[in-house]
Amino acid sequence: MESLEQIRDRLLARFPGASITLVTNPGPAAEHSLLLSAEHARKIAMFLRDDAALQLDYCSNATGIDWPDKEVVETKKVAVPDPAGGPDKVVEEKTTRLEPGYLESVYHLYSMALRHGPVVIRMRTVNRSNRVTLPSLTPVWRSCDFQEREIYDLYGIVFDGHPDLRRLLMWDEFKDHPMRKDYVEPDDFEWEPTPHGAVLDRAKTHYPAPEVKP
Amino acid sequence: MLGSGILKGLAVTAKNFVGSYHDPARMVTVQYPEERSKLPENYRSFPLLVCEDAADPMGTLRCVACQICEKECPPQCIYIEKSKDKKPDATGKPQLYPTVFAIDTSVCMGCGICAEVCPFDSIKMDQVFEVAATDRFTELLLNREQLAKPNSYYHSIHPTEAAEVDARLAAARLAAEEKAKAAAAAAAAKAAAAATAKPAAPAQPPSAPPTASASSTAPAPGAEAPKSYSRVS
Amino acid sequence: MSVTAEAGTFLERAPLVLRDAVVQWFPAPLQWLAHHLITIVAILAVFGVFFAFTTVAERKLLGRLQNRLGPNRAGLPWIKGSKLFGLTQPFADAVKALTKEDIVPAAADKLLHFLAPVLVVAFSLMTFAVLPFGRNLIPVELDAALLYFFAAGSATELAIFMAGWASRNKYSLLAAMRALAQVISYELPLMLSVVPVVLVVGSLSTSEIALAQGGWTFGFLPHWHVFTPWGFFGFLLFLVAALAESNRAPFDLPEAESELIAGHLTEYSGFKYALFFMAEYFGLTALSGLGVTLFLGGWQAPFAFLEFIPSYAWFMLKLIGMIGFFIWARGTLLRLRIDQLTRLAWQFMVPLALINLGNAAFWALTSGWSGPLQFVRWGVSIALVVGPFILLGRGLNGGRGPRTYRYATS
Amino acid sequence: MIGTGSAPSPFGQLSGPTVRKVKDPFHGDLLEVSMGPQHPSTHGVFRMDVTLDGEVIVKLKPVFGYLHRNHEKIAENTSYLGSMPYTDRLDYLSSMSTNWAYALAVEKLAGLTVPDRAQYLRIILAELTRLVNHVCLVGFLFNDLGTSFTPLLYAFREREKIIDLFEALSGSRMMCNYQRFGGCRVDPTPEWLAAASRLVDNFPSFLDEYESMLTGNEIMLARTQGVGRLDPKHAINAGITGPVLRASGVNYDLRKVDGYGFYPRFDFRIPLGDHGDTYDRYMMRILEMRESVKILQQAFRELPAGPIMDPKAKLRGFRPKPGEAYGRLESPKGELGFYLLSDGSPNPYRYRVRPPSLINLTLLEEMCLGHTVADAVVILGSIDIVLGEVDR
Repeated sequence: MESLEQIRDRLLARFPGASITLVTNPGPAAEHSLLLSAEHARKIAMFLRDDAALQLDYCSNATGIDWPDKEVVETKKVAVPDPAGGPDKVVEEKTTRLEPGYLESVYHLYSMALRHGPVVIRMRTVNRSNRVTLPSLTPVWRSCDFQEREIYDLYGIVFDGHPDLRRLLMWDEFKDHPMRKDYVEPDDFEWEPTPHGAVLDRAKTHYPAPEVKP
Repeated sequence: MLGSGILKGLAVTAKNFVGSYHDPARMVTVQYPEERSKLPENYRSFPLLVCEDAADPMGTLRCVACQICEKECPPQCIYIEKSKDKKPDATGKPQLYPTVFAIDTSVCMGCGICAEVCPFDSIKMDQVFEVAATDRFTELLLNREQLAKPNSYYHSIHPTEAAEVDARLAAARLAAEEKAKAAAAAAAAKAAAAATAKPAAPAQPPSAPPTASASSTAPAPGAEAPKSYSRVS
Repeated sequence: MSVTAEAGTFLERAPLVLRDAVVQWFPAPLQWLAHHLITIVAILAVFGVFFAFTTVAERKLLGRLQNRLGPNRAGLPWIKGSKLFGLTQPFADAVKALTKEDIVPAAADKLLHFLAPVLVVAFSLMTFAVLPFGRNLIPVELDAALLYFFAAGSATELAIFMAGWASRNKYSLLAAMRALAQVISYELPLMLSVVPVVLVVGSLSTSEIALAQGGWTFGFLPHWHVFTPWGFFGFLLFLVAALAESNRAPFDLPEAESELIAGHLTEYSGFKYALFFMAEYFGLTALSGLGVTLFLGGWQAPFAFLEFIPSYAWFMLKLIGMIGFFIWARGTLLRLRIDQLTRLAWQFMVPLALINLGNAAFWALTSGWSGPLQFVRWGVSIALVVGPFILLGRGLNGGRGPRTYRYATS
Repeated sequence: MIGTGSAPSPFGQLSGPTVRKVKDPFHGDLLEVSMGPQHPSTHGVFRMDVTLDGEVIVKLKPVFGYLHRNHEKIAENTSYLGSMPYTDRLDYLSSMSTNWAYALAVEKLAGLTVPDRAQYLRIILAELTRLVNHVCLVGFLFNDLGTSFTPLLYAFREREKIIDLFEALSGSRMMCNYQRFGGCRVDPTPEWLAAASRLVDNFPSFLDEYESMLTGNEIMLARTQGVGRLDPKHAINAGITGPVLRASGVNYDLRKVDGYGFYPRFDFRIPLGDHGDTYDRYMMRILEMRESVKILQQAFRELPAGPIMDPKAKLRGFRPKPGEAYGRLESPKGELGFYLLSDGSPNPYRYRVRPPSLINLTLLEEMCLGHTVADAVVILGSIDIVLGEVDR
């Protein structure tokens, strides 16, 4: 299989308007990925599937990732002129900047015909609001059907063009998206008084334990 | 011919019918409460805490309340409170001990990770699987008195593993002893050297006597446990 | 019914003598009533107990087929630790069924929902009336006994339909429809498999049919119908049709556990459920009894020197054997689909039963052949059975068969 | 939701059949049945909203989530090691394979190597798991086909012998929690290996008997051949993997394609079906078990001595470097993948399971359309799902 850079270059030549970025993976696995812009993603996916040299006919895995808003602290060295006329004083100035978060969907593509892979492609939403959309790749790979429904369910990415976008695992009336990092479990989640979850507190309140019958 | 497959199937079931009367490879059923199949040595159910002395389990717990198991426990069913004071452990080093050690066995899934990560060979997996209670909120929350089992019991359920652990602990104790001896010797030498200059200070071993059994030096369990936690009355 | 007890061993005569003795206690105008009541009570008692032990036998037999022990714990409640090989299990089950809450769905048709289990037991019990359980031991002597039997027997399916419809449950509804399809399909082959017997014997009366199978060829081969080509084949057809008629595996489509949960029984609980269960076993027993009567020589002993054993014991033994076979088949076979079930009936069993009818006619016409012609008679008869069986079987199989597979090494 | 929003039922509200009027007067009414979550043949709490025309399925919608416990969220709040026992509970019939898949992904993420003996042990246990899983599947499939538990209990009898081995080795029958990052947890004793080898040698005779019981049975052939066809083109596009895919004739087995572990050292073949129907899917399992026996026999012959853990692997305080990895292997049900994203902390930042059971259900509706209720149950049984993995 050609390298990811070659694929990117070929894609850029084929789809001139698209923005395709190589995202490197610093870990030992070194499975780098291509970040696709949302508007061209489905066309690119079609190309990847049907291209004779790639034939990525099999989308193994589709998943979402949540990257919450992050406060980035930047330190800048600023030279402050000394009012006394001496040499400039170098002062470190801290600025905090809110880096907006985003939701990401990642697809692992393989070729069953040519037995190569994976080619990892990813797409990012603009922000983390509730109606963030990405193009659905289900028309390209049917295997994304349930997986995109799951991403929609758990992360709240709305997939445009998905034939049947409903919640997959949570019930239909459920409101939140539980896999987001800022998800807060509702208090009345389990109406039954159960020791699960709050076991640590319970251990404190319930100690001493009852008498052990001989 | 139509029907031959059916006849073959009937023959197989007939064979199994006859076989169930004489062939133990076919008849594998065990009449459970009366007959029991032998548990393999590696079998694990719920955790237990190993103590050295059955007579004084609370005084001789191997647990030093390091809380590693608490952190690693996947369902978070362990709760530990450290002691304020220290007492000597199996190797004779003064260590903390758990004033509270509770495992909620209604949450515990018996994965054995606590036993695996325990660096002090204190928490091990029991083989009691007939655990039943009438109340799932309190009776299955085991405290340290219920969890503590003597080393001899541990030997009876996991003989191979317990022997390894004992050998390891003995080696550690020996090393500690030698270290203490060396330290004592060094201190003595130092003291002797000091004594030549200033013959006043007597030599003092740096730690509690390692040869002494842990149980004899440990304070009585009821005495040191905070009042609110003492169950035995 | 012949009232006079014939000569025979005491045991052979015992049931009739006992009945006549009890009848004598009643005043003469009531004797006919006492006579019939005693018969009814005897049937209920004998086959009630027989039903109880059939259930436990089925469970134990299935258990052994599946390398399990089966129920073996229920003993006597007042003796601690008694087990009795689990033989008291059915009584414990009965107590459980009686004490369970009876749940009727809110949307159900209450009347039909109640009537269905009552009717199903009543109809299945009615079939016992015409079975000759032994020499002269037949509750009602009817000339058209076989017709009566089938009329009563197929009515049980209507009760099943009633149960399925009245439950107002989708699964029950599907089961009810299946039951109807099944009864329509299998009444025909069942009757057609019986007609050769009627043809050869020349009577619809079950006691006559049983009597006609007495005697031995060469002194050891009984004159049972199953030992003739047409009889053997008719017996096979009868077995399959009886399985379907009594809703037993592999034809338990109305109750199909893996598809329809419990079919028409889904909304039944407690004693009503037990009644359905009872009716199923009564139906099974009655059909087995009919099979024994028609093909396996009824109450006739297999060998002349064994005739000292009373006739009803032989009947019971054969009955138990047949029920054992049904249990064995249940432990082995898998269920057909409803379309395959009807196809099997219409495309395979009905034509074969018709051919077998012709075969029986040939057999009846050639009864005078002897010497080498006897071999010709047997040969022609067997060919008439085996040829169509293989041809139709091939058609039914429709090119299905074991396949060979290819392998990849990389 | 299907089944609730339609015309008022003529039978009342509680359990009456919801009959929907169809315009075509010659077509009759359709019956909407909710098969599951309490149904004997949905293999757990799976539900199918089925619309029936008579007994023929005209629409089928799978409904998931009744066993959902957000395994992925739990794993993101637990250490890497702490997720290992949870993976047992994904596909609880084949926990050894699931363990390995997770360990494989973590090893890829952290760059750990696995000693030779552990590689062999993993293959032994994964193949034993394959036997357990397939033997269960076949038993359950026959139960769905309407046998009175007999084949299922024969299958469970053999499964019992194998999970007794698992218990003797790992301490638990089903929740093995055996694999570790960079090796295995317990080294088997020679007695265990001898017992396992004996069992494996006896396994083909069991398979022969099992096959002679029902493979050639006419009812079995009629019920399975031609039922639930799946053509390879759609199967590939729908991401269907494992024996279900190979029954459609696609030669794609990760043991050969990826050659993970020491599988390239082993001599085995991949059975392939030509029809893609239920019978082929059933036979794939039987034939794969025969090939697994070959792998196992070779593994027992060649098992080397040596350590079973990578000395670099740390049990406590395991923190892989930032990065991501997707590890996948051929579990008995298909391609089981774990996608892990590390941010350098002790807990995975993103932990994702690619469940073969769920994705193999993608084409369930297409496979069932036009067949009857009885077939739907059998088709579902032949796909081989475990709800612990479907719903996670």
